[in-house]
Amino acid sequence: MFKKFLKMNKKFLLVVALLVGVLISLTTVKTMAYLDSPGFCQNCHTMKNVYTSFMDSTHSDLQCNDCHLPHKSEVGKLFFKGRAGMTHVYFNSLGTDDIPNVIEASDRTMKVINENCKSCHKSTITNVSHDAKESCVSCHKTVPHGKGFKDDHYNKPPQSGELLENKGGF
Amino acid sequence: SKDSSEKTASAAGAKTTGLSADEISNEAFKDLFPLQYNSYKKNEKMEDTTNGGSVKRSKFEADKEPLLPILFNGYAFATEYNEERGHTYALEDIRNVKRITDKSVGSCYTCKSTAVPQMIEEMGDDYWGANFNTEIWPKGEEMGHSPIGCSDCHDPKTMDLRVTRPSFYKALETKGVDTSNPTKNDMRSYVCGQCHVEYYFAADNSEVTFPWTKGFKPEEMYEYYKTIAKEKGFEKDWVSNISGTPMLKAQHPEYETHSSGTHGKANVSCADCHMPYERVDGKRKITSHWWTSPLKTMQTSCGQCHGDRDLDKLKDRVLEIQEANVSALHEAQDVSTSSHYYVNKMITSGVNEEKIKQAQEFVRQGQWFWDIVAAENSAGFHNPQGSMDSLRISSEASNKAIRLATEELVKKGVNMDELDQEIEKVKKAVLDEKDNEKKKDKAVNSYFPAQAPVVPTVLKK
Amino acid sequence: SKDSSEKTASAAGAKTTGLSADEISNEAFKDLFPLQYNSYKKNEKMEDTTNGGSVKRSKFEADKEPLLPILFNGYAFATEYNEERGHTYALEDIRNVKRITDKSVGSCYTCKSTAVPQMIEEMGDDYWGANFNTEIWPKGEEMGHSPIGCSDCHDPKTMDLRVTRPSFYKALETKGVDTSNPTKNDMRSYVCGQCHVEYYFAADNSEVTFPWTKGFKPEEMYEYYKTIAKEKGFEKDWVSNISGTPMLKAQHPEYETHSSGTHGKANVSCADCHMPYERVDGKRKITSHWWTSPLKTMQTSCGQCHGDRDLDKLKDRVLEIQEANVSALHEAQDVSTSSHYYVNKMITSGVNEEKIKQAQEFVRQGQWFWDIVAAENSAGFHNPQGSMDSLRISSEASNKAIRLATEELVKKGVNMDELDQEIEKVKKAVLDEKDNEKKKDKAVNSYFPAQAPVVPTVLKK
Ligand code: HEC
Ligand code: HEC
Ligand code: HEC
Ligand code: HEC
Ligand code: HEC
Ligand code: HEC
Ligand code: HEC
Ligand code: HEC
Ligand code: HEC
Ligand code: HEC
Ligand code: HEC
Ligand code: HEC
Ligand code: HEC
Ligand code: HEC
Ligand SMILES: [Ca+2]
Ligand SMILES: [Ca+2]
Repeated sequence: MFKKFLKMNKKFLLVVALLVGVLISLTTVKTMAYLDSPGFCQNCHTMKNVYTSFMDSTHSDLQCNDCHLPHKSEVGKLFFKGRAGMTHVYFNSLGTDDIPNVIEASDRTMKVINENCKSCHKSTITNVSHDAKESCVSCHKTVPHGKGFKDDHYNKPPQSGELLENKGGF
Repeated sequence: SKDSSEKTASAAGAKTTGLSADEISNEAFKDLFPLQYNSYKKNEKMEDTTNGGSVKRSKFEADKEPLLPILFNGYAFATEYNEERGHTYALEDIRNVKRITDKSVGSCYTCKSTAVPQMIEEMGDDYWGANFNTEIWPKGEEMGHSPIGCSDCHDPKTMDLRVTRPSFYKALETKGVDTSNPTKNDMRSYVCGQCHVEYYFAADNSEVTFPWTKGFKPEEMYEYYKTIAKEKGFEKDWVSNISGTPMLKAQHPEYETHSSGTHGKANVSCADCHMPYERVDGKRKITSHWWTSPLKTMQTSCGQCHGDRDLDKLKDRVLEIQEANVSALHEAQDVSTSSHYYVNKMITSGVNEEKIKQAQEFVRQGQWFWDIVAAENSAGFHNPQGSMDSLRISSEASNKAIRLATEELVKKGVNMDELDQEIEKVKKAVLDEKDNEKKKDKAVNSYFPAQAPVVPTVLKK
Repeated sequence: SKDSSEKTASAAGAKTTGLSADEISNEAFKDLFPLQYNSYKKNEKMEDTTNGGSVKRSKFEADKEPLLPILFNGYAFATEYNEERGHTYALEDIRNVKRITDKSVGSCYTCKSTAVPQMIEEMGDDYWGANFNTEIWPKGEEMGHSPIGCSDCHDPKTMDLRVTRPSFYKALETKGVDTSNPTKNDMRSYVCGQCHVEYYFAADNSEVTFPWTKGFKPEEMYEYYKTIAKEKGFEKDWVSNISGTPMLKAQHPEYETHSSGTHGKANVSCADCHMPYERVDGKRKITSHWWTSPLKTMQTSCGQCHGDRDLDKLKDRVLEIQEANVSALHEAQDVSTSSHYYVNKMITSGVNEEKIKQAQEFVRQGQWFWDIVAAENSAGFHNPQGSMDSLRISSEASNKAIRLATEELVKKGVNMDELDQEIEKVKKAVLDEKDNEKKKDKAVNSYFPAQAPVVPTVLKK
């Protein structure tokens, strides 16, 4: 779905992404920070678990985009952000029927993330050895979302009436 | 405590569905919860997977368990026994199955209909033993029963999950489980554990009872039947028509098997796999109410936790686990079959009673330990190691019967090669019979005459 | 490709250790890689876990596998057979074990010493069959061998991982695996797969050979021995002194078992668990070179992948898997023991040769299928379902021997109760003997006389 969308709208997307980039670069530093933050992403990733499992992880002090955007150059970051942002917005407005049941990091995302792990953890992973597998998360499965959807509230008695509140889905 | 006061608060008022606490019709929930209701309607779909799925097929077919008409001979399970399918068919299927006779009891109705909790409330312990055809079924129809439905798992007013079949908590308590404050995670398996469990009918009042006091493992349940159930007067489900053995019939122990297996031990619940969150109607997420093979919904069912794995490969892994299980099951059933016929021959050769009894005890064990695996519906996936262990114990026990019989038969001068050939012949006759209902009749012949007393008409399982 | 050019570059010059390509002394690496070297020295530690660990203890002890002196009777494994321990002891342990005799061959040295690759280079195929005591060992000492060391897995110049035992790639290739371009992940298991595998000595030149052409499963390796190995002249490792059966001895199939099991199928490598990254010397991170039970290092070995689980509970799960495996193993060994003695009785009762042969084939199968599990060192953890399946097959086969023997023995008028009592007696005599080396002598007596030809002095495994 995602690929198809990209194909169909490549030009459109490029233009919009650039536009968004320009627009965004004009806004304040504070807005930029907000756009990287758990609070912002959480607006849509109401698949709560990505957020909740993140929030009780060892990385909860980070911004989502410390991992999810490339940090090599500011331009690359904005471009990626624009593209990702636009696809996300597309899915959440026009393309809601196409949203997958289980959101999975794309191959591209995985590469970006891996670079970010490496760059933060440069000192510990390069001093002797730490590169056994293709990606960091093949071992660090639970950093930072890997605890699955089963956050702590599953281990408590249910709240009466909660299912009723969720009756329309969440 | 905070929890319980919150409970009271919401139960007391504010938010409820507006439905009556006694609502048992699924359709009453339709307009309030259209997404879940539509999802529930998917249970009508029928599609098979390699080892599971939802097509109503006889278990006697060649690629399933073709020796069953021999192994259950003398019992109604040798007449008709099908693969299970969606919850929506529960009433239709019990209504039509040949295992229901004029002597069947109310207990049979327990896991099929939304009317049950209320009936139990009204009738008390008389419910269990009441006549299925003349009393229970008509009463259920009159009450407007649905096949397994919302009210079986939800409180119709608050939609809170609840356990509606009393046997479940009763049995957990004998096992020492504190049932007063289950977690959300517990409830996501408890609602299934009301029905997807091994059970028997208590000797005194036919009450549905789960044999868990000693534990969930096949050997622990066997021990329960040998001691506790026996002391209370329950000795057998039926007598084998081949070996004259007083037998136990095992039934759908998904809850027990899962709880002792890979995922259960890791605190994964039934709903995690069989009721995954899914996105419907745009971006709304609901709990799927299509109880079916998770192999049809790998992405939502397994992807949530195994996102790091290639799901096609993960499916191959499941099939590999199942294939090992199914072929071991077939072998165990084959040895078990031989053990029945060896004992048949002991009887017709006039071997001493005591020896026959000993051999029958092994036949009974042999069958229990494969049946508890065969009756479980995941083809080994819910507990790969445990199921294989049970098949190992089965084979060991059946072989002990064979060893014992061999000694006595040879002493009586029986021609053992001929015996083995006759076993092959009779198996072939059963396999060759095309009419599933008549297969059982081919399991006895002049060489292997029927051994059971006249078939008991009250079906105990 | 990019990878190989990088490899060449580093091999060619720029960055090397400065060590000779032929360096085989562990101590030569000490100053260059003090962290790894120190970690390696931890292999000297001796500490047991519930089912594994590093204490040199006899496998014959009561809590281990007390029936082995019967089951390996007629073979040197009935004289001395110990639990394995750290790599640093490999030379000391082979030097002292009673299984090494004046007829032992070079092949025995293959998985113990860093001198092996060079010896093979020098001696070619003569290495395998050369005399252990008079030729190979003195030569190794002279070359300055180390017990299993850096150069066994690393190229001393580049420290690239490498496979140094030719049998490994040879065998993988018969299985159709392309060995030309292994991934890093592959290499992290391949280096272990050189030694932690089932093997036999080729009939013609005693070359260490892995029976993998048909696959890694116990039944596939058994099939290999029945066909391919047999065609090439290899029929047995020894003849059982109890049943006169030509037997196979299984050995440490960790690689095969792991590859067919839960973790192997999920692409987890040996090094992931047995060589986890660890932080030493302040904040430097290294690959642990302490090959030991991961239950001693759960946090680093398991914690990274299973970060969502309580590690104490995960350990309990391991123990549970192992407990099921070990108790099933003991049962399989018990039936196997009976099958040996039943056949012994067939021989002494003058049963027809053909029947004895048939029974012996079952005895051989029965033993193979438990031995491949017993010889594997994870007590079932590396493949819980597969190991249990093998024990099931074992029990099935041993019981077939028993069934067959029973028929013939009764025909000969043997008192079967007496036979069973004598088996209990002889087992007790073995258990009661305190001197491990003498246990084997208690396994035969006047009721069960020895059956093997004079013990063959060339130990084939
Ligand atoms: C420390 C790095 C890091 C941070 C911070 C981080 N993520 Fe992720 N994220 C990852 C990794 C790694 C994956 C893919 C691996 C996986 O499946 O768990 C991922 C995957 C995802 C996915 C795809 C779903 C999935 O589980 O594969 C979503 C959606 C996501 N992240 C959203 C977020 C949001 C929203 C935040 C902030 C609240 C966030 N991430 C913070 C590293 C991070
Ligand atoms: C407008 C709503 C919305 C916002 C805001 C949003 N996302 Fe998403 N995101 C989505 C949807 C819908 C998908 C699923 C579509 C897909 O798989 O590409 C998705 C998918 C993803 C994925 C998995 C696909 C991939 O590209 O790897 C990641 C990772 C992710 N989001 C991270 C983030 C982060 C980090 C932020 C905050 C900077 C964020 N999202 C903000 C709606 C949103
Ligand atoms: C922006 C910087 C940053 C990025 C990007 C980042 N980390 Fe970290 N990571 C940290 C910090 C800071 C800590 C220490 C947090 C603590 O222990 O309280 C840490 C701790 C850790 C730890 C040790 C604690 C634990 O949870 O076991 C692991 C493992 C780890 N990170 C893995 C990863 C992986 C894998 C990625 C990429 C998916 C990643 N990190 C990305 C900054 C980062
Ligand atoms: C980790 C995932 C998982 C969990 C947890 C789980 N199951 Fe299953 N279940 C499966 C799989 C996979 C199958 C095999 C389906 C197939 O062969 O097509 C299966 C099969 C079944 C079947 C037969 C379905 C069919 O297609 O015929 C039933 C009934 C069942 N499970 C009930 C339960 C119950 C009740 C529980 C909890 C006590 C449970 N399961 C827990 C994954 C799971
Ligand atoms: C404790 C709950 C419980 C009781 C009591 C119970 N069943 Fe069931 N029944 C189930 C479950 C769960 C299934 C689906 C799993 C399966 O078929 O293995 C099922 C499936 C069935 C099916 C469809 C598949 C088949 O077996 O042909 C029939 C028909 C059926 N039951 C009849 C009966 C009869 C007759 C009785 C009384 C003798 C009875 N049930 C008692 C729980 C129960
Ligand atoms: C066999 C048990 C069972 C039956 C029958 C059942 N449900 Fe559920 N239902 C569940 C479980 C389990 C959950 C998840 C609850 C949780 O996680 O706390 C659930 C959740 C829900 C929720 C909460 C929102 C959501 O999607 O998670 C609604 C609403 C609901 N069910 C409606 C219905 C309706 C309507 C019916 C009848 C058509 C029905 N249920 C039948 C077990 C059942
Ligand atoms: C009130 C009893 C009852 C409850 C509660 C119940 N089941 Fe069932 N279940 C049945 C019966 C009966 C059948 C078989 C119906 C038939 O074949 O006619 C069945 C069939 C199934 C099947 C097989 C579907 C197929 O396609 O073959 C699955 C899967 C299943 N149930 C899962 C669950 C799960 C998961 C839960 C809990 C969330 C649950 N059930 C709760 C009685 C129940
Ligand atoms: C709620 C989480 C969860 C869900 C959903 C889940 N699993 Fe698992 N699975 C686990 C855990 C936990 C383990 C045990 C190992 C571990 O701790 O990672 C496991 C182990 C396994 C294993 C290893 C067992 C073996 O012997 O190879 C397989 C295979 C597997 N799961 C398949 C599946 C399949 C197929 C599904 C969907 C039908 C599924 N799982 C759904 C959490 C889950
Ligand atoms: C997922 C983790 C894991 C992987 C992968 C794994 N092992 Fe193990 N291994 C274990 C555990 C756990 C034990 C049991 C230790 C105990 O009982 O104390 C064990 C035991 C052993 C032992 C016996 C250790 C002792 O204490 O006596 C050996 C030897 C061994 N493994 C070798 C291997 C080899 C070779 C491979 C790869 C082919 C491998 N293992 C792969 C976890 C693993
Ligand atoms: C293919 C590699 C290989 C060959 C060839 C080999 N071994 Fe070993 N040996 C091992 C491994 C791996 C272990 C550790 C695992 C175990 O003991 O099960 C071991 C352990 C041992 C031990 C210590 C434990 C014990 O068994 O008492 C001795 C002694 C030993 N071997 C002697 C020998 C002798 C004698 C021969 C020749 C007949 C031989 N080995 C051939 C790989 C091999
Ligand atoms: C049985 C095999 C084996 C032996 C013996 C062995 N190593 Fe290693 N070594 C490995 C593996 C596997 C790795 C991890 C390589 C990878 O992940 O690519 C490794 C990695 C290393 C590294 C890279 C840095 C690190 O810590 O990951 C160094 C340096 C090293 N070993 C030194 C030594 C030294 C020095 C010795 C002898 C004392 C030795 N090794 C013996 C298997 C072995
Ligand atoms: C050159 C042959 C060889 C190689 C290569 C080798 N091993 Fe071993 N391993 C042995 C032998 C021999 C022993 C037993 C030594 C003894 O008992 O004297 C052993 C013992 C062990 C033990 C048991 C330690 C204990 O405490 O009981 C473990 C664990 C182990 N090896 C793991 C590995 C792993 C993991 C690898 C690869 C990274 C590996 N081995 C590579 C030959 C080898
Ligand atoms: C083969 C498995 C494996 C892979 C792949 C892996 N790690 Fe680790 N990692 C470990 C283990 C094991 C530890 C625990 C070391 C300890 O606690 O001593 C660890 C610890 C860490 C820590 C904890 C803090 C520290 O430095 O000790 C960080 C951060 C980390 N890894 C980051 C990464 C990053 C970034 C990557 C990808 C480049 C990565 N890891 C890839 C196994 C792995
Ligand atoms: C490099 C990753 C990795 C490491 C290291 C690892 N595991 Fe696993 N483990 C897995 C995977 C993958 C599965 C299969 C299920 C899945 O996909 O989550 C699994 C499954 C399991 C299971 C389920 C099998 C069952 O039948 O219950 C257990 C138990 C388990 N692991 C224990 C351990 C233990 C103990 C260790 C350390 C000695 C360990 N694992 C190390 C990745 C790993
Ligand atoms: Ca089905
Ligand atoms: Ca050991």
